Amino acid sequence: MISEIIFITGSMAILIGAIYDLIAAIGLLRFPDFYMRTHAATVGTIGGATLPVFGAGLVALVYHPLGSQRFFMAGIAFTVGILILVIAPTGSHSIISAVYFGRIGKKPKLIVDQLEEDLPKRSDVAELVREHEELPAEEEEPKFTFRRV
Amino acid sequence: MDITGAFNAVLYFAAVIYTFAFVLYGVRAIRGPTTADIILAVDCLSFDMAAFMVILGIYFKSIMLASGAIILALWAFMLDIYYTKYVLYGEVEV
Amino acid sequence: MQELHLIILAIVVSFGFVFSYLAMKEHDLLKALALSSVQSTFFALGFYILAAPDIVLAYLAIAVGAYTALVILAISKTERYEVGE
Amino acid sequence: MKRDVFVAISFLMAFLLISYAITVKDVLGMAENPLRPLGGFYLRHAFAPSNLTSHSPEVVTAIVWNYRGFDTLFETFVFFLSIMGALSIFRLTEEQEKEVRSLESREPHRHMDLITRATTKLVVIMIVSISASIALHGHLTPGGGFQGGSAMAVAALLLFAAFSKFTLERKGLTLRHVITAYAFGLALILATAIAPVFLYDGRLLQINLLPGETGLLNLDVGEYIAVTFGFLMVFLVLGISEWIFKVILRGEIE
Repeated sequence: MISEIIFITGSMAILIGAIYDLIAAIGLLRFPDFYMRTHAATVGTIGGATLPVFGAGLVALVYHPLGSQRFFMAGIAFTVGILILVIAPTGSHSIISAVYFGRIGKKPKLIVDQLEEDLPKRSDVAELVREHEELPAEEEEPKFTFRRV
Repeated sequence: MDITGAFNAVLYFAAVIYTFAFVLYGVRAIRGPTTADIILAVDCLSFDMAAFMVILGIYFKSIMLASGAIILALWAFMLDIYYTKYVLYGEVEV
Repeated sequence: MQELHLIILAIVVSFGFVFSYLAMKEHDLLKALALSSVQSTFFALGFYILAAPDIVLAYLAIAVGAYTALVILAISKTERYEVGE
Repeated sequence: MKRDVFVAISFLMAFLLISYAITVKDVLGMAENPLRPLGGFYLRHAFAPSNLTSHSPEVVTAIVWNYRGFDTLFETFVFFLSIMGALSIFRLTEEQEKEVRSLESREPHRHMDLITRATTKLVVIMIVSISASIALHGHLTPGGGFQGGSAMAVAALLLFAAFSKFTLERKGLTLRHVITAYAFGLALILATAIAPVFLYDGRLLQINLLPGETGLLNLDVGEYIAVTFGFLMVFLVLGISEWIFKVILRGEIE
């Protein structure tokens, strides 16, 4: 009984994830500019990849033809899901920052762009990032070393 | 309940939709006006392929096949980081 | 069910073929690199359907990981646009 | 442009025609005997109870290291030669190395932003554990030394991009240490290859004489270390900035 409920939940997650993926693909194809396409891409990665992977893990837990290997399979599925959940937003963040600060492509018409008002020009971005983070000083003793060369 | 038959039906439906989505992502990667669009398409493509690989691994009943999915999910991250580092900072490794 | 695998394989490999041709004809090297990474992702799924997990592991690490990094490193040290003709 | 499209479409059509003929129409006659005699030999002897075995249920690793061991050994040395070529092109004398170090100390550290760095720390730990599982478990599941080593090299590349080269060098990952580790990996491979000759009166690379799975495990670990640190060495050498190299090579010291 409980295994059937788990199986149906997992299958529903896979199906819904596939539909999410199709929606994201259509959005990625049809949206006019880059920032809107990133909106579709986040739907594609979280709804279209993480959800079906977790669903596949649930299915693998109760899928009897796999035999005793099914826990290994479920472990792989949950690992992939957590990895995508961590990695995909970071990747989107870094690529959008590259497009915004590097001024790639054409920008949509905005009424007010507060990020641009606050931040300096493209050539100063590296400078700015460096200033905001506290770097260890040059003469600081290394924390971990095998041997001084 | 026939668990294998039910899963095969689910897989058939999911595989058709996933393949169609891969084709659409590929079309965006061909048409993409800037490099960032292509890399965004690669991102979506590789994450969805990792998910598809896990589902296919259950269908093939082989745990050996599914370990490629972890690698594929990890590597797409690297392309993003290198592109950002090149565009914003010029030098990649320094 | 067997036919579905063959159809997916055919679609994936033809897309990989198209992208390798586009990457060859491109003059912006960074764009060519991105197109080539699309091609290697498609080929990875092809190898997967052909049931060769060893090749998937090695091919992904080399073609999506190390190759991309090396070429971006080389581009950052030389020129981004290919000139000539 | 129009000619390009024609060329592309004709290539694609030829490709699809060939694959249709081979898979569906079965021109080469592959469907009648799916398992060729050589494949049958490998499958039967990879985990046989008596002699002629490599003690590995993973047939690919058995083929790579036992039945085609010389092939893989010489591939490792081709890799060694290419790395030595890169090192000899970019070699510097001791005075030049001092100059490079003094010039690099003035260069800014280009860290990426906080979100990327935090995620990279997390991801690198995962990549290290996954690559270790691929390499050390390579004689039981798909994978092996080369796959694990290239995965590990990618982890180092992520660190190079998100932090900088100088951060890693300050933590102790200098060129000298990396070369030492690479030499250790190569020595492990050579020792495992030569050991049957002296210990068991066998031939070179006859690793099934060694007890249990020791031979395959040693070769995998050696390849893992060698590939990881070989890639790392090349990236450490290539990571020196362009203008520093120009200053050193032209002799223009400010």
